[in-house]
Amino acid sequence: MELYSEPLNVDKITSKWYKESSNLNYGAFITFIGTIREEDGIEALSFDIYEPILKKWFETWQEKAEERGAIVKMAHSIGDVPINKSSYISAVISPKRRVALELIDEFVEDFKANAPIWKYDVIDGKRVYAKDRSTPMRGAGILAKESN
Amino acid sequence: MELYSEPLNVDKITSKWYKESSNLNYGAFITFIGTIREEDGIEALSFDIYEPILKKWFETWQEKAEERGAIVKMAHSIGDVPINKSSYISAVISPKRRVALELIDEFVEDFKANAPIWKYDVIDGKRVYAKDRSTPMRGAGILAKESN
Amino acid sequence: MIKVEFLGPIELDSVDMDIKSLKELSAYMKSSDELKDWAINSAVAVNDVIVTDINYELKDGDRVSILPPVCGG
Amino acid sequence: MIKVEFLGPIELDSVDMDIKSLKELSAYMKSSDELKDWAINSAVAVNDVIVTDINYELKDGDRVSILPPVCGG
Repeated sequence: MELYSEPLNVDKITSKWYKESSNLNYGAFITFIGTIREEDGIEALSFDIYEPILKKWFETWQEKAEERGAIVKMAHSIGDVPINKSSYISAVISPKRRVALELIDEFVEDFKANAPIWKYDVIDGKRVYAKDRSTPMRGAGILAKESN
Repeated sequence: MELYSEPLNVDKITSKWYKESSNLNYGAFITFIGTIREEDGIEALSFDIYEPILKKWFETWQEKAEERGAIVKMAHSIGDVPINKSSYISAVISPKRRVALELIDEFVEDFKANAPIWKYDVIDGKRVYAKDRSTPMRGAGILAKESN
Repeated sequence: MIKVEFLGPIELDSVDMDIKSLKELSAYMKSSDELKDWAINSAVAVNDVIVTDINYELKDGDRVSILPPVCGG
Repeated sequence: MIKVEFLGPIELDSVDMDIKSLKELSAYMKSSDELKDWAINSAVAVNDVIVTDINYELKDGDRVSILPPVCGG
Protein backbone atom coordinates (compact mmCIF):
# COMPACT_ATOMS: atom_id res chain seq x y z
CA MET A 1 0.00 0.00 0.00
CA GLU A 2 1.40 3.37 -1.02
CA LEU A 3 0.10 6.78 0.06
CA TYR A 4 1.29 9.96 -1.63
CA SER A 5 0.69 13.58 -0.61
CA GLU A 6 0.44 14.51 -4.30
CA PRO A 7 -1.31 13.24 -7.45
CA LEU A 8 -0.22 9.73 -8.42
CA ASN A 9 2.50 9.19 -11.01
CA VAL A 10 0.53 6.54 -12.92
CA ASP A 11 3.28 5.49 -15.33
CA LYS A 12 5.87 5.10 -12.61
CA ILE A 13 3.66 3.18 -10.18
CA THR A 14 2.10 0.80 -12.72
CA SER A 15 5.46 0.17 -14.40
CA LYS A 16 7.01 -0.79 -11.05
CA TRP A 17 4.13 -3.17 -10.21
CA TYR A 18 4.18 -4.69 -13.69
CA LYS A 19 7.90 -5.41 -13.35
CA GLU A 20 7.15 -7.14 -10.06
CA SER A 21 4.46 -9.28 -11.71
CA SER A 22 6.69 -10.43 -14.55
CA ASN A 23 9.62 -11.13 -12.21
CA LEU A 24 7.29 -13.32 -10.15
CA ASN A 25 6.39 -15.25 -13.33
CA TYR A 26 2.71 -14.34 -12.93
CA GLY A 27 0.69 -14.30 -16.15
CA ALA A 28 -2.09 -11.82 -15.42
CA PHE A 29 -1.81 -8.21 -14.25
CA ILE A 30 -4.80 -5.90 -13.97
CA THR A 31 -4.78 -2.27 -12.95
CA PHE A 32 -7.69 0.01 -12.13
CA ILE A 33 -6.81 3.72 -12.38
CA GLY A 34 -9.10 6.43 -11.08
CA THR A 35 -8.70 9.91 -12.52
CA ILE A 36 -10.35 13.16 -11.37
CA ARG A 37 -13.00 14.22 -13.89
CA GLU A 38 -13.80 17.83 -14.67
CA GLU A 39 -17.42 18.26 -13.62
CA ASP A 40 -19.69 20.55 -11.60
CA GLY A 41 -17.12 23.33 -11.71
CA ILE A 42 -14.66 21.65 -9.36
CA GLU A 43 -10.98 22.48 -9.63
CA ALA A 44 -9.79 19.46 -7.68
CA LEU A 45 -10.87 16.73 -5.30
CA SER A 46 -9.28 16.44 -1.90
CA PHE A 47 -8.91 13.37 0.33
CA ASP A 48 -8.54 12.66 4.03
CA ILE A 49 -7.31 9.20 4.96
CA TYR A 50 -7.38 7.44 8.31
CA GLU A 51 -4.26 5.40 7.84
CA PRO A 52 -4.40 2.84 10.71
CA ILE A 53 -7.75 1.41 9.59
CA LEU A 54 -6.89 1.66 5.89
CA LYS A 55 -3.77 -0.36 6.60
CA LYS A 56 -5.79 -3.09 8.36
CA TRP A 57 -8.37 -3.09 5.57
CA PHE A 58 -5.59 -3.55 3.02
CA GLU A 59 -3.91 -6.33 5.04
CA THR A 60 -7.19 -8.24 5.12
CA TRP A 61 -7.33 -8.01 1.31
CA GLN A 62 -3.73 -9.15 1.00
CA GLU A 63 -4.69 -12.28 2.93
CA LYS A 64 -7.83 -12.88 0.82
CA ALA A 65 -5.75 -12.49 -2.35
CA GLU A 66 -3.04 -14.81 -1.08
CA GLU A 67 -5.62 -17.55 -0.45
CA ARG A 68 -6.37 -17.39 -4.17
CA GLY A 69 -2.70 -17.29 -5.20
CA ALA A 70 -2.77 -13.59 -6.06
CA ILE A 71 -1.35 -10.27 -4.86
CA VAL A 72 -3.18 -6.96 -4.47
CA LYS A 73 -1.64 -3.48 -4.74
CA MET A 74 -3.00 -0.07 -3.93
CA ALA A 75 -1.90 3.56 -4.16
CA HIS A 76 -3.87 6.64 -3.10
CA SER A 77 -3.34 10.37 -2.79
CA ILE A 78 -3.80 12.41 0.39
CA GLY A 79 -4.89 16.06 0.02
CA ASP A 80 -5.70 17.86 -3.22
CA VAL A 81 -5.64 16.19 -6.65
CA PRO A 82 -6.46 18.48 -9.61
CA ILE A 83 -8.72 17.43 -12.48
CA ASN A 84 -7.26 15.01 -15.03
CA LYS A 85 -4.77 13.71 -12.46
CA SER A 86 -4.98 10.32 -10.77
CA SER A 87 -5.86 9.84 -7.09
CA TYR A 88 -6.24 6.05 -6.92
CA ILE A 89 -4.69 2.95 -8.46
CA SER A 90 -5.32 -0.61 -7.50
CA ALA A 91 -3.98 -3.76 -9.09
CA VAL A 92 -4.13 -7.54 -8.96
CA ILE A 93 -1.20 -9.74 -9.90
CA SER A 94 -2.18 -13.36 -10.46
CA PRO A 95 -1.04 -16.52 -12.23
CA LYS A 96 -4.57 -16.95 -13.60
CA ARG A 97 -6.85 -14.72 -15.65
CA ARG A 98 -10.15 -15.59 -13.89
CA VAL A 99 -8.83 -14.89 -10.40
CA ALA A 100 -7.44 -11.54 -11.55
CA LEU A 101 -10.70 -10.43 -13.20
CA GLU A 102 -12.86 -11.43 -10.23
CA LEU A 103 -10.53 -10.08 -7.58
CA ILE A 104 -10.09 -6.62 -9.12
CA ASP A 105 -13.87 -6.19 -9.13
CA GLU A 106 -14.35 -7.27 -5.51
CA PHE A 107 -11.29 -5.33 -4.33
CA VAL A 108 -12.28 -2.04 -5.99
CA GLU A 109 -15.93 -2.30 -4.88
CA ASP A 110 -15.02 -3.04 -1.27
CA PHE A 111 -12.50 -0.21 -1.38
CA LYS A 112 -15.29 2.17 -2.40
CA ALA A 113 -17.54 0.92 0.39
CA ASN A 114 -15.16 0.41 3.29
CA ALA A 115 -11.80 2.13 2.91
CA PRO A 116 -11.66 4.98 5.49
CA ILE A 117 -11.15 7.80 3.00
CA TRP A 118 -13.19 11.00 2.80
CA LYS A 119 -13.63 12.98 -0.37
CA TYR A 120 -14.16 16.72 -0.80
CA ASP A 121 -14.90 18.83 -3.85
CA VAL A 122 -12.56 21.80 -4.08
CA ILE A 123 -14.48 24.82 -5.38
CA ASP A 124 -13.03 28.35 -5.18
CA GLY A 125 -10.29 26.96 -2.99
CA LYS A 126 -12.79 25.59 -0.42
CA ARG A 127 -13.27 21.94 0.54
CA VAL A 128 -16.86 20.70 0.49
CA TYR A 129 -17.52 17.18 1.81
CA ALA A 130 -18.89 14.97 -1.02
CA LYS A 131 -21.68 13.73 1.22
CA ASP A 132 -24.07 12.61 -1.53
CA ARG A 133 -21.43 10.38 -3.18
CA SER A 134 -20.28 8.83 0.11
CA THR A 135 -21.24 5.45 1.49
CA PRO A 136 -21.80 4.53 5.16
CA MET A 137 -19.19 1.95 6.14
CA ARG A 138 -19.96 -1.58 7.29
CA GLY A 139 -21.44 -1.28 10.78
CA ALA A 140 -22.56 2.33 10.31
CA GLY A 141 -25.45 3.54 12.46
CA ILE A 142 -24.57 1.41 15.50
CA LEU A 143 -24.59 4.51 17.72
CA ALA A 144 -28.10 5.47 16.58
CA LYS A 145 -29.66 2.11 17.41
CA GLU A 146 -31.91 1.72 20.42
CA SER A 147 -29.87 -0.24 22.92
CA ASN A 148 -31.46 -3.22 24.63
CA MET B 1 -6.38 -2.30 -32.21
CA GLU B 2 -2.61 -2.60 -32.42
CA LEU B 3 -0.65 -5.63 -33.67
CA TYR B 4 3.10 -5.87 -33.18
CA SER B 5 5.55 -8.37 -34.66
CA GLU B 6 7.49 -8.30 -31.37
CA PRO B 7 6.77 -8.52 -27.63
CA LEU B 8 4.60 -5.65 -26.38
CA ASN B 9 6.16 -2.58 -24.83
CA VAL B 10 3.78 -2.52 -21.86
CA ASP B 11 4.85 0.81 -20.37
CA LYS B 12 4.66 2.64 -23.69
CA ILE B 13 1.29 1.24 -24.75
CA THR B 14 -0.49 1.62 -21.42
CA SER B 15 0.95 5.11 -20.90
CA LYS B 16 -0.35 6.22 -24.31
CA TRP B 17 -3.83 4.81 -23.61
CA TYR B 18 -3.92 6.32 -20.13
CA LYS B 19 -3.08 9.74 -21.56
CA GLU B 20 -5.98 9.31 -23.96
CA SER B 21 -8.34 8.43 -21.11
CA SER B 22 -7.42 11.47 -19.03
CA ASN B 23 -7.58 13.81 -22.04
CA LEU B 24 -11.10 12.53 -22.68
CA ASN B 25 -12.01 13.37 -19.07
CA TYR B 26 -12.92 9.73 -18.36
CA GLY B 27 -12.64 8.67 -14.73
CA ALA B 28 -11.95 4.94 -14.93
CA PHE B 29 -9.18 3.16 -16.83
CA ILE B 30 -8.58 -0.58 -16.53
CA THR B 31 -5.85 -2.59 -18.20
CA PHE B 32 -5.43 -6.35 -18.43
CA ILE B 33 -1.88 -7.40 -19.26
CA GLY B 34 -0.97 -10.95 -20.23
CA THR B 35 2.62 -12.06 -19.76
CA ILE B 36 4.26 -15.30 -20.93
CA ARG B 37 4.92 -17.56 -17.95
CA GLU B 38 7.90 -19.87 -17.67
CA GLU B 39 6.39 -23.37 -17.50
CA ASP B 40 6.68 -26.83 -19.06
CA GLY B 41 10.14 -26.03 -20.43
CA ILE B 42 8.94 -23.58 -23.06
CA GLU B 43 11.28 -20.84 -24.23
CA ALA B 44 8.54 -18.71 -25.80
CA LEU B 45 4.97 -18.74 -27.04
CA SER B 46 4.24 -17.94 -30.66
CA PHE B 47 1.05 -16.53 -32.22
CA ASP B 48 -0.67 -16.62 -35.59
CA ILE B 49 -3.39 -14.03 -36.15
CA TYR B 50 -6.04 -13.90 -38.86
CA GLU B 51 -6.30 -10.15 -39.05
CA PRO B 52 -9.50 -9.55 -41.11
CA ILE B 53 -11.72 -11.44 -38.66
CA LEU B 54 -9.88 -10.10 -35.61
CA LYS B 55 -10.52 -6.59 -36.92
CA LYS B 56 -14.26 -7.29 -37.27
CA TRP B 57 -14.38 -8.92 -33.85
CA PHE B 58 -12.74 -5.84 -32.37
CA GLU B 59 -15.07 -3.44 -34.21
CA THR B 60 -18.08 -5.26 -32.76
CA TRP B 61 -16.64 -4.74 -29.30
CA GLN B 62 -15.99 -1.06 -29.98
CA GLU B 63 -19.69 -0.70 -30.78
CA LYS B 64 -20.77 -2.63 -27.67
CA ALA B 65 -18.49 -0.44 -25.54
CA GLU B 66 -19.76 2.75 -27.16
CA GLU B 67 -23.36 1.82 -26.29
CA ARG B 68 -22.26 1.85 -22.67
CA GLY B 69 -20.30 5.10 -23.00
CA ALA B 70 -16.92 3.37 -22.92
CA ILE B 71 -13.94 2.67 -25.18
CA VAL B 72 -12.05 -0.61 -25.58
CA LYS B 73 -8.39 -1.00 -26.55
CA MET B 74 -6.35 -4.02 -27.55
CA ALA B 75 -2.75 -4.84 -28.45
CA HIS B 76 -1.35 -8.25 -29.39
CA SER B 77 1.91 -9.72 -30.62
CA ILE B 78 2.35 -11.77 -33.79
CA GLY B 79 5.08 -14.44 -33.84
CA ASP B 80 7.37 -15.36 -30.96
CA VAL B 81 7.18 -13.80 -27.49
CA PRO B 82 9.78 -15.04 -24.97
CA ILE B 83 8.92 -15.84 -21.35
CA ASN B 84 8.36 -12.89 -19.00
CA LYS B 85 7.43 -10.64 -21.94
CA SER B 86 3.92 -9.49 -22.72
CA SER B 87 1.88 -10.71 -25.71
CA TYR B 88 -1.52 -9.19 -24.93
CA ILE B 89 -2.96 -6.02 -23.42
CA SER B 90 -6.55 -4.97 -23.38
CA ALA B 91 -8.10 -1.95 -21.72
CA VAL B 92 -11.38 -0.21 -21.02
CA ILE B 93 -11.71 3.55 -20.71
CA SER B 94 -14.97 4.64 -19.14
CA PRO B 95 -16.54 7.52 -17.28
CA LYS B 96 -17.93 5.04 -14.72
CA ARG B 97 -16.30 2.44 -12.51
CA ARG B 98 -19.02 -0.26 -12.83
CA VAL B 99 -19.05 -0.21 -16.63
CA ALA B 100 -15.26 -0.48 -16.72
CA LEU B 101 -15.13 -3.44 -14.32
CA GLU B 102 -17.89 -5.36 -16.10
CA LEU B 103 -16.67 -4.62 -19.60
CA ILE B 104 -13.06 -5.66 -19.03
CA ASP B 105 -14.26 -9.07 -17.83
CA GLU B 106 -16.61 -9.66 -20.78
CA PHE B 107 -14.11 -8.28 -23.29
CA VAL B 108 -11.18 -10.43 -22.10
CA GLU B 109 -13.29 -13.60 -21.82
CA ASP B 110 -14.77 -13.17 -25.30
CA PHE B 111 -11.30 -12.45 -26.63
CA LYS B 112 -10.12 -15.78 -25.24
CA ALA B 113 -13.06 -17.63 -26.78
CA ASN B 114 -13.50 -15.93 -30.15
CA ALA B 115 -10.52 -13.89 -31.29
CA PRO B 116 -8.93 -15.70 -34.29
CA ILE B 117 -5.50 -16.18 -32.76
CA TRP B 118 -3.60 -19.46 -32.52
CA LYS B 119 -1.02 -20.18 -29.87
CA TYR B 120 2.06 -22.40 -30.09
CA ASP B 121 4.58 -23.47 -27.47
CA VAL B 122 8.14 -22.93 -28.65
CA ILE B 123 10.32 -25.80 -27.43
CA ASP B 124 13.83 -26.38 -28.80
CA GLY B 125 13.04 -23.79 -31.48
CA LYS B 126 9.99 -25.74 -32.73
CA ARG B 127 6.37 -24.51 -32.68
CA VAL B 128 3.85 -26.92 -31.17
CA TYR B 129 0.13 -25.98 -31.44
CA ALA B 130 -1.31 -25.46 -27.94
CA LYS B 131 -4.28 -27.66 -28.79
CA ASP B 132 -5.28 -28.58 -25.23
CA ARG B 133 -5.48 -24.92 -24.14
CA SER B 134 -7.42 -23.83 -27.23
CA THR B 135 -11.18 -23.22 -27.46
CA PRO B 136 -13.44 -23.95 -30.46
CA MET B 137 -14.86 -20.65 -31.70
CA ARG B 138 -18.56 -19.78 -31.76
CA GLY B 139 -20.13 -21.88 -34.53
CA ALA B 140 -17.38 -24.52 -34.47
CA GLY B 141 -18.31 -27.98 -35.73
CA ILE B 142 -20.81 -26.79 -38.35
CA LEU B 143 -18.96 -28.79 -41.02
CA ALA B 144 -19.21 -32.00 -39.00
CA LYS B 145 -22.98 -31.80 -38.53
CA GLU B 146 -25.30 -34.08 -40.45
CA SER B 147 -26.98 -31.87 -43.00
CA ASN B 148 -30.75 -32.06 -43.40
CA MET C 1 -10.93 7.92 30.46
CA ILE C 2 -11.91 7.24 26.88
CA LYS C 3 -10.60 9.31 23.99
CA VAL C 4 -13.20 9.90 21.25
CA GLU C 5 -11.96 11.20 17.89
CA PHE C 6 -14.06 12.43 14.98
CA LEU C 7 -12.64 11.62 11.54
CA GLY C 8 -12.90 13.15 8.07
CA PRO C 9 -15.60 15.79 7.63
CA ILE C 10 -16.73 15.93 11.28
CA GLU C 11 -15.11 19.18 12.26
CA LEU C 12 -14.68 18.58 15.94
CA ASP C 13 -11.57 18.06 18.02
CA SER C 14 -11.19 14.81 19.87
CA VAL C 15 -12.58 14.73 23.40
CA ASP C 16 -11.78 12.78 26.56
CA MET C 17 -14.93 11.26 28.02
CA ASP C 18 -15.65 9.47 31.25
CA ILE C 19 -17.81 6.70 29.79
CA LYS C 20 -17.93 2.92 30.21
CA SER C 21 -19.71 1.76 27.06
CA LEU C 22 -20.71 2.56 23.49
CA LYS C 23 -24.26 2.93 24.78
CA GLU C 24 -23.18 5.95 26.79
CA LEU C 25 -21.40 7.39 23.76
CA SER C 26 -24.55 6.79 21.73
CA ALA C 27 -26.66 8.68 24.26
CA TYR C 28 -24.17 11.54 24.21
CA MET C 29 -24.10 11.81 20.40
CA LYS C 30 -27.87 11.54 20.04
CA SER C 31 -28.33 14.43 22.45
CA SER C 32 -25.89 16.67 20.55
CA ASP C 33 -27.20 18.82 17.70
CA GLU C 34 -23.82 18.67 16.03
CA LEU C 35 -23.45 14.90 16.33
CA LYS C 36 -26.88 13.28 16.10
CA ASP C 37 -26.83 13.05 12.29
CA TRP C 38 -23.32 11.61 12.33
CA ALA C 39 -24.50 8.94 14.80
CA ILE C 40 -26.93 7.70 12.17
CA ASN C 41 -24.45 7.26 9.29
CA SER C 42 -21.08 6.71 10.97
CA ALA C 43 -19.25 3.52 11.80
CA VAL C 44 -17.29 3.09 15.02
CA ALA C 45 -13.84 1.71 15.72
CA VAL C 46 -12.29 0.98 19.10
CA ASN C 47 -8.49 1.06 19.02
CA ASP C 48 -8.69 0.98 15.20
CA VAL C 49 -10.90 -2.12 15.00
CA ILE C 50 -14.44 -1.68 13.63
CA VAL C 51 -17.06 -2.57 16.26
CA THR C 52 -20.59 -3.56 15.27
CA ASP C 53 -22.05 -4.47 18.67
CA ILE C 54 -23.61 -1.59 20.63
CA ASN C 55 -23.20 -3.63 23.84
CA TYR C 56 -19.40 -3.46 23.54
CA GLU C 57 -17.88 -2.44 26.87
CA LEU C 58 -15.09 0.14 26.90
CA LYS C 59 -11.94 -0.11 29.01
CA ASP C 60 -10.02 2.77 30.50
CA GLY C 61 -7.60 4.13 27.89
CA ASP C 62 -9.60 2.94 24.87
CA ARG C 63 -9.60 5.16 21.82
CA VAL C 64 -12.91 5.39 19.95
CA SER C 65 -13.05 6.66 16.33
CA ILE C 66 -16.20 7.92 14.63
CA LEU C 67 -16.03 7.19 10.86
CA PRO C 68 -18.54 9.05 8.67
CA PRO C 69 -19.54 7.85 5.16
CA VAL C 70 -16.54 7.24 2.90
CA CYS C 71 -15.70 7.80 -0.72
CA GLY C 72 -12.17 6.89 -1.71
CA GLY C 73 -10.92 6.60 -5.23
CA MET D 1 -14.80 -21.48 -58.06
CA ILE D 2 -14.55 -21.26 -54.27
CA LYS D 3 -11.26 -20.62 -52.51
CA VAL D 4 -10.90 -22.56 -49.26
CA GLU D 5 -8.14 -21.50 -46.86
CA PHE D 6 -6.96 -23.30 -43.74
CA LEU D 7 -5.86 -21.02 -40.91
CA GLY D 8 -3.48 -21.32 -37.96
CA PRO D 9 -2.23 -24.82 -37.17
CA ILE D 10 -3.84 -26.59 -40.16
CA GLU D 11 -0.76 -27.04 -42.27
CA LEU D 12 -2.38 -27.10 -45.69
CA ASP D 13 -2.22 -24.62 -48.54
CA SER D 14 -5.45 -23.04 -49.69
CA VAL D 15 -7.32 -24.88 -52.45
CA ASP D 16 -9.72 -23.84 -55.20
CA MET D 17 -12.82 -26.04 -55.17
CA ASP D 18 -15.75 -26.38 -57.52
CA ILE D 19 -18.47 -26.52 -54.84
CA LYS D 20 -21.84 -24.81 -54.40
CA SER D 21 -22.47 -25.12 -50.67
CA LEU D 22 -20.98 -25.66 -47.24
CA LYS D 23 -22.60 -29.10 -47.29
CA GLU D 24 -20.30 -30.09 -50.14
CA LEU D 25 -17.30 -28.71 -48.26
CA SER D 26 -18.42 -30.67 -45.20
CA ALA D 27 -18.59 -33.89 -47.21
CA TYR D 28 -15.10 -33.21 -48.59
CA MET D 29 -13.55 -32.53 -45.19
CA LYS D 30 -15.22 -35.52 -43.51
CA SER D 31 -13.77 -37.80 -46.19
CA SER D 32 -10.23 -36.47 -45.72
CA ASP D 33 -7.98 -38.11 -43.12
CA GLU D 34 -6.11 -34.84 -42.71
CA LEU D 35 -9.25 -32.71 -42.30
CA LYS D 36 -11.96 -34.76 -40.59
CA ASP D 37 -10.82 -33.87 -37.07
CA TRP D 38 -10.59 -30.18 -37.98
CA ALA D 39 -14.16 -30.34 -39.31
CA ILE D 40 -15.33 -31.24 -35.80
CA ASN D 41 -13.66 -28.38 -33.92
CA SER D 42 -13.29 -25.60 -36.49
CA ALA D 43 -15.52 -22.61 -37.19
CA VAL D 44 -16.16 -21.38 -40.73
CA ALA D 45 -16.13 -17.92 -42.26
CA VAL D 46 -17.26 -16.91 -45.72
CA ASN D 47 -15.58 -13.74 -46.96
CA ASP D 48 -14.42 -13.11 -43.38
CA VAL D 49 -17.87 -13.38 -41.79
CA ILE D 50 -18.51 -16.31 -39.43
CA VAL D 51 -21.26 -18.60 -40.76
CA THR D 52 -23.23 -20.88 -38.45
CA ASP D 53 -25.79 -22.35 -40.87
CA ILE D 54 -24.70 -25.49 -42.74
CA ASN D 55 -27.35 -24.76 -45.40
CA TYR D 56 -25.50 -21.60 -46.44
CA GLU D 57 -25.17 -21.47 -50.25
CA LEU D 58 -21.85 -20.40 -51.76
CA LYS D 59 -21.48 -18.02 -54.70
CA ASP D 60 -18.76 -18.15 -57.33
CA GLY D 61 -15.71 -16.27 -56.03
CA ASP D 62 -16.51 -16.77 -52.33
CA ARG D 63 -13.58 -17.26 -50.00
CA VAL D 64 -14.11 -19.80 -47.19
CA SER D 65 -11.85 -19.85 -44.12
CA ILE D 66 -11.51 -22.79 -41.75
CA LEU D 67 -10.76 -21.54 -38.21
CA PRO D 68 -9.48 -24.14 -35.73
CA PRO D 69 -9.70 -23.70 -31.92
CA VAL D 70 -8.19 -20.43 -30.73
CA CYS D 71 -6.11 -19.27 -27.79
CA GLY D 72 -5.09 -15.64 -27.89
CA GLY D 73 -3.56 -13.73 -25.00
